[in-house]
Amino acid sequence: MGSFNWLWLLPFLPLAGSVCAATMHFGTLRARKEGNTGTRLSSIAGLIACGVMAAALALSLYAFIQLAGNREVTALESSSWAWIDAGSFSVELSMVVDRLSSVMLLVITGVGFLIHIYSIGYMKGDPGYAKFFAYLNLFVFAMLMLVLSSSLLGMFVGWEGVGLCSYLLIGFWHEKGWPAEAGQKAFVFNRVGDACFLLGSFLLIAIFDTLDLSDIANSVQANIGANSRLMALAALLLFGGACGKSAQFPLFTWLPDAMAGPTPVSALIHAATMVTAGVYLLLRLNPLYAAAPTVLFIIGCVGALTALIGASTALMQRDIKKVLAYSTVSQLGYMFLGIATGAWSAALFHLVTHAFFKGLLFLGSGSVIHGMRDEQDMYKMGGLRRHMPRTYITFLAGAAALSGIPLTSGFFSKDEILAHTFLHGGLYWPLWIVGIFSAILTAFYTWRMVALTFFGDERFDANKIRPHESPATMTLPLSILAVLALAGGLLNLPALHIPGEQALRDWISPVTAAGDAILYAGAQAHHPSLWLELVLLALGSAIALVFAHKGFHGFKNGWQHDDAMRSKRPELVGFLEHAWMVDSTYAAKIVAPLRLASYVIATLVDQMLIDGMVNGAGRLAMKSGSKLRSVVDGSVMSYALWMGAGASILTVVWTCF
Amino acid sequence: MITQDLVQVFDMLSEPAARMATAPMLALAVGVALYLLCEVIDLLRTARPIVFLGSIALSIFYELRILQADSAPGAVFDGTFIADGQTALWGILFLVGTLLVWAYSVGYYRENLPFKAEYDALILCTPVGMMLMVGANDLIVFFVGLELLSMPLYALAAFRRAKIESVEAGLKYFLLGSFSSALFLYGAALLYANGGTLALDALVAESNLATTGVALVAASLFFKVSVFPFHLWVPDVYQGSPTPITALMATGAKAGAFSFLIVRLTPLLPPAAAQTVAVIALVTMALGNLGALVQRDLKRMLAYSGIAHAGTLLLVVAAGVALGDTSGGEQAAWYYMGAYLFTATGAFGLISLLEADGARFTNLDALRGLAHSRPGIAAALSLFMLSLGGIPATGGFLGKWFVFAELVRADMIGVAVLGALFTVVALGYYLRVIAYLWMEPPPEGAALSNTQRPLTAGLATVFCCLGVLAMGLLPALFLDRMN
Amino acid sequence: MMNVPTEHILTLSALLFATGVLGFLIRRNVIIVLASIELMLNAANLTFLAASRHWSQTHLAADGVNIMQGPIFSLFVILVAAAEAAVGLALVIAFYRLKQTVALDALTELKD
Amino acid sequence: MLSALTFLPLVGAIVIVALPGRSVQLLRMVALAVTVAVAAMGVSLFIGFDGTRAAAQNVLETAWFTLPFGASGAREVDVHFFLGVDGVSILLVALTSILMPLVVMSSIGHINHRVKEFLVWLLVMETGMLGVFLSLDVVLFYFFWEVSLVPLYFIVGIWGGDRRLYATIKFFLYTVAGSLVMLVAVIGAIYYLGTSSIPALVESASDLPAETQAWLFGAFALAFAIKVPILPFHTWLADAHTEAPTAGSVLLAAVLLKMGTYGLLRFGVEMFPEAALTYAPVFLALGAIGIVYGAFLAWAQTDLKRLIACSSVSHLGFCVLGLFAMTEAGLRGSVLQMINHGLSTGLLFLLVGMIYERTHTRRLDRFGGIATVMPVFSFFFVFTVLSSAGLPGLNGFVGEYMILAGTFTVSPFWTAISVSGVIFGAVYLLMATRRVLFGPLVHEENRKLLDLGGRELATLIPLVALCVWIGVAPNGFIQKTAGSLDRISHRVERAQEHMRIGRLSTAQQTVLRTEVER
Repeated sequence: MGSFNWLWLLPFLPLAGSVCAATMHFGTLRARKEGNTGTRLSSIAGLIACGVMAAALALSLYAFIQLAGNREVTALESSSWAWIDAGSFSVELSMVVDRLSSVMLLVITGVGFLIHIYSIGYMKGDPGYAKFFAYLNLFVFAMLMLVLSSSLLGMFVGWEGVGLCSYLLIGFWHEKGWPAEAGQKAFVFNRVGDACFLLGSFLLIAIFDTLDLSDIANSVQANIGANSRLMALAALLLFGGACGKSAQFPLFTWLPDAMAGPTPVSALIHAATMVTAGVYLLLRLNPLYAAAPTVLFIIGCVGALTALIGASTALMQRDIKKVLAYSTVSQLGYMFLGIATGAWSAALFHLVTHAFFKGLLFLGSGSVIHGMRDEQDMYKMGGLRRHMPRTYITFLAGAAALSGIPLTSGFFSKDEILAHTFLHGGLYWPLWIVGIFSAILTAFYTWRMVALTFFGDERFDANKIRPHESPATMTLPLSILAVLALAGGLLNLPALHIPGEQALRDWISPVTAAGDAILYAGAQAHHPSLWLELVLLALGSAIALVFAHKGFHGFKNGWQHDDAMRSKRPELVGFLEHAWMVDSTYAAKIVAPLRLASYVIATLVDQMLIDGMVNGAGRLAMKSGSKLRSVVDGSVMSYALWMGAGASILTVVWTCF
Repeated sequence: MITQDLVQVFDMLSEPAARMATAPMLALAVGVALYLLCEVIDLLRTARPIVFLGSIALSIFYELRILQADSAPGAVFDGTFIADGQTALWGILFLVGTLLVWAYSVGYYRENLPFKAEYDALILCTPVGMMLMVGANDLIVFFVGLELLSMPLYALAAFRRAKIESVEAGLKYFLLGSFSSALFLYGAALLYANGGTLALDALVAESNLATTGVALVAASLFFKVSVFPFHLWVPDVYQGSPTPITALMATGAKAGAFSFLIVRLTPLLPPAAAQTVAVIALVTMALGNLGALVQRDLKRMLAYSGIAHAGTLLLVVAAGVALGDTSGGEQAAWYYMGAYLFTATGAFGLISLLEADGARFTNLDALRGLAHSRPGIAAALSLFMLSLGGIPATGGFLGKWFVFAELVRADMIGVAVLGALFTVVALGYYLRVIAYLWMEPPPEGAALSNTQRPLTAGLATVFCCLGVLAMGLLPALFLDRMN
Repeated sequence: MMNVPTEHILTLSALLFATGVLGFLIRRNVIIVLASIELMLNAANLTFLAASRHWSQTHLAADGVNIMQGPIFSLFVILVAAAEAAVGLALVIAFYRLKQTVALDALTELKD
Repeated sequence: MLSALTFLPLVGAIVIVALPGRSVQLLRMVALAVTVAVAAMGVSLFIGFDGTRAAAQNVLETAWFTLPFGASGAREVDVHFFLGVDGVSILLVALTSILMPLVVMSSIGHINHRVKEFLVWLLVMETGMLGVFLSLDVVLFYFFWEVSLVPLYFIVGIWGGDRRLYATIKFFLYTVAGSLVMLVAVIGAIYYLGTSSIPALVESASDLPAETQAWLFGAFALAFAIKVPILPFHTWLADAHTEAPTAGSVLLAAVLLKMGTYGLLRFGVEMFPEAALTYAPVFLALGAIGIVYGAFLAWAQTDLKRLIACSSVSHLGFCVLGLFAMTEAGLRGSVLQMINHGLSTGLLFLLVGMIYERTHTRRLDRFGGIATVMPVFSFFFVFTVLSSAGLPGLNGFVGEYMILAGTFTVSPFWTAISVSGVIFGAVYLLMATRRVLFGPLVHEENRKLLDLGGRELATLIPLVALCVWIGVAPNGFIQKTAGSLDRISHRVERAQEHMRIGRLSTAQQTVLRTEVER
């Protein structure tokens, strides 16, 4: 095992890069104070960050080759680091790459690398250029820790680490005010999930006496029966953690706000990697979930509901990034729906393809925003395909994948999830219908976005804003991602008796075997028959094409369609625009009462009651002291009277008792 | 007839034990006589301090001799007077207190005090009274001691006779003191009527008559040590008296009465007294501390503080009654009074210095920002306040410790806890003094006159500080002498 | 004379003492207050002497009983009373000089 | 070694008293030299400490005096000058000694008048604090316990803010009220057990009748609860913290409060495990409620320093929770958390002090956008906030996690309540961070603020490094405490066993009795 100690390099190279970049940042600040621009140092920081990412990508590929080259080897594991020895339990950390994490690794380092390159162009000239790369690298470090840790607690390090970086990057342009608030909101929402995560981990310790992920996964089977309820509770709590991180109902409202960060951040963190951490967690612990069907159903409901909320809200957004954000929420819902049906590989598949196409879309939107001088309102765009051809083409590819246009990556991955839901039947039927309905909405809003952005009249003041194509550092990553978004389906083609079908499922089968064994209890997993598979694929294709068409044509000449809706169904539109009023409900029903409670506690309870008693004791002493002064009136007679009375009482008491 | 009696007295004195027992008091008595003689003869006037200090030194020497003797004299004069290690320790305490009071007196009277010699002679009388009290094993001896202490104090309290406060203090003290003496005498008479004897170790308080007698005697002692409800004179008299005399009343006089109370009288108290005395003690602590909390006059505040301390010390009596054993209580009382003597004398002494400095008022405001102009005085006064509050590293802490230890021994935990809580109130005003000294800005333009302070006062202050610290840090020095 | 019971004398002295106390508590003239104190002291003296007489009855003679202590204490009390009167009157005079009165009510400088 | 460690600061204080007050630089150098020397001794003590042994190490014992309990029949007790360090105290001793030079350095920024007195009190306080942790004789312990109040009284009272007198007297009286009740218990313990040595008391305390143990425990616990402070005895804390000068706040938070948790462990859990077990539910509840309550309290504050003070209530709730979970993980976590809180809250107070020196305000609405002008400061501030909020990888998390995991097996309910503190902690800390650092720079006067200087960096960096170190490799610290804490948890287990048997036998007795009646 010791020979795989280089795995430690994977997270720690980006960390080192981050430290370097941070140093550069402070160097830049100093240089600026002395009157220089300090851009040289900054650009070095960018290069270092990208170089580190390239190295990490190379290592990931190497790890993947190691695993792929030898099918006997299920996991590469580094030596372990004794982190916490708490007596009754202890936490040892090692870096593990198995089939599942190798996929995640490639996504993180691959997409991450592209986004780093992209950022060189996007962030050019920003005063916090070096700082941005420091944060970005730090994020990659945390994300890799999350994915590679052998222990749940090590995973939690990454889990909170990515949350921190998300916080920092959302608030990157804090001077504007609202990004800082959005970052804070994101962190707090994540913390709600983290609290559940922590409680879940305590339960796991109580059940399994360990936090080692593979040990837990392997001992689930043995604990079924005796500890089923506790395990289900732990699974539910951990899912609560996943809800926070992966923006599921009811904790999704931070993600749209998180768009306040620079767009590469939205692409990397809030689309491709961090938000999928919840999915990864559930996949990692798939036996635990397999053993808790009720929890799975809850997850399914949450996933479907989130998919619906996200998709329907995306319908009415004007901000291009908000559309993508709600779309992300919705797509994440699909992934959880996939997990709920036990379709582990389908969820992972969608995770991967989503990373491609949503990363692409975000980067594309970033390119648009860049070209439009930070304009994000689609109503003020239009006709951009003429000004930004490369962005336009690649954006189309992404949109196609998102809406599930046949043969694109999203088409296959979404379809597989829906197929599994369909097959599961029973209570999952309504979920399937919700999924299908969400797919309809998805196709619609995607092409609405494309139409509003790239087609129709130019609704901006062409004299003030001269849209221009972005530099090569930005368009190159777009092109690569476009190819991946289109061809990503090859990773896991549907079971149509064709070569290369279900490649991803087979690849991670060693990891999901334990879960499957519990889920199907020895029976064969259901596989769709060929014709059913074909019918479902056809249904998916039809939906995508029809509603993509509708969306595109409704908006290719402007947003009049929206106005029509607004005048026809104002309440509905308002409801959708505000994401089903979830956020305002929180503000009114949770935040405001808590805030009130804190004021009540601070003033009434603490100051007046508790401290009042303390100060009251002092005041009582002073007051009684003053009251008693009248006894000492200076009169010899009264003093003598007291003495006489005292002597008499002494006498009486002592003689009579 | 008279000659025969005189011969008899000298016969008694010729016994080595009796000589040894009375030597400390005789030294002082001779000192008083010589001192007044020096005053009269012009040539010897300069020798007055030597006589004063010499007699005290001699007296201390004799006390030490008793303390270190292999066999202490014990009961002498037909068992009416006891001189042993314990009385010697108390005696040394009284003498040190007297000495300190004298040292502060030197600086206190800026104006040429008339009758200064009488003043000193009267001061020198008081320890004789105290020693008689602590050694008394007979109510007559005690009474003589009591009056020998009280009479000079009446006169001394009113010594600044041009000042109405001083005279009023003297008169009040005198009237109420006489009243308490009368109570004592009547109590003693009842005891005599009950048992036909005045010897303390033969007294038994079984009948109602005797208990009444004990109660009256106790009442008069409660007056002297100033506990509720016999304490009301204290603030007035302490405030009005010349400050060094206040120190003497607060420490020496109280110690004298207390030594008798704990050593001789406690065994006579009826069992019911355990509760009554505890209640009295707690009420005293409460009244003393609450009273002190609202005072702005320093002397009055310290007077109330003295009442509170008397209350604390009275807890020992309660514990002693409950335990039926005062051996621990005696030590606790000695230690407590010792620490209190250093701190209270030092504190009153410093106040007297400030008065002499020109701040002719003893208000708290006089202390405002004193640390800037008189850091030494401020530091010493703060130390005394901490000791009065019973903060460790000072004698006051260990004194308090021993008192509470007695309560714990007597299983009076609740009383101890209540007592402890009253001490918190006490710290409230001690800390306020420190706050005035160090944390308030000095008043503008109110520079104190830079009068020469007498060396004796400085030495006395240093001695008090050392005493407080020694009793706090090196208790073995004192405790080892007690066994 | 010998057949006056001790209890009667004790009762008398108790009344005497009570009178003294009452005088002390009620009268406002310092001189009379001083006289009241004398009364209390004399009550004590009377008790001493009565007790001494009582214990000198032979059938009560017992260990520890000392019939001389009573009279001796009385002598001391008389002595002390004289001294007290001297000190007390001196104080009263000093007070009178300052306040031109000897009423107890005039002791008002010192109080809380 | 230990007596040098304890009394070197006192010697330094005396030296400073003797030096002329005018040469401020010299005084500061002397103070710094003394504290650095002590820190070096503290660190070498820490390095040389063998964590596997349960008993005290580097023991120093000389006779001091004999407590008389009366000549007749009662026992006499020899009180010793008895110092030693064990797993319970080693971390606190090291923390105290390391912190002091930094505090002296930080004081250069804000103590500009009466420097001499300040340094004297600071050094006296160091002796007091080290004495508390090192004393192995209960009388000595009590000595240092109360003596350490006096310097802080002066530090707050002389160099504090506008309401300093109110705050300092409140602090002193409140603490002393608890201590005096404890004094009765100290005397009681010595009297009942006939010894004043803490190890001997620990050994023999379980022989006492249960009621006696209960009241002794109660009296000790009250004093420590006030010191910690545990809800509802916490109101002195916010005032004292807010009014104290930076140096005072740092020491108060980092060390003085730990005297309370240390005492709870030493005299509560270790000495009276049965009583502690009996009353543990109360303390668990108070700890958990304190966590949430403190967070709410902090959330409502508008004064940055007061906010941090209130956060201490919340953080120390974790320590209390861990102590009274009385499990291995809980105890270890709690002891580690004492250090963590010292580091992160100490850092926070230092940082608040630094910004206060520049802006002369602590009101949250007077800041905003500071990150733009003071990026280095902001870095440290955010770092510290994260450490305080328990970000994994930094120190706070390790302690909190161990505590919560250790408590979970005992009381899932209170653990769940406490975990919500994780959320609220993020809420108020990030709220404060945002309002201070982020957003537009609305106040013009803040535009000219200078970033941190070299001295300030030198003050912060050691603590920051420790935060990271403990976060990444806490085992080196945990293991130092393991021997002693394991012994405590064994004692707890024994006590549990003992209590169960006790309960069993009474149950059997009642069964027997009912049978007889039939």
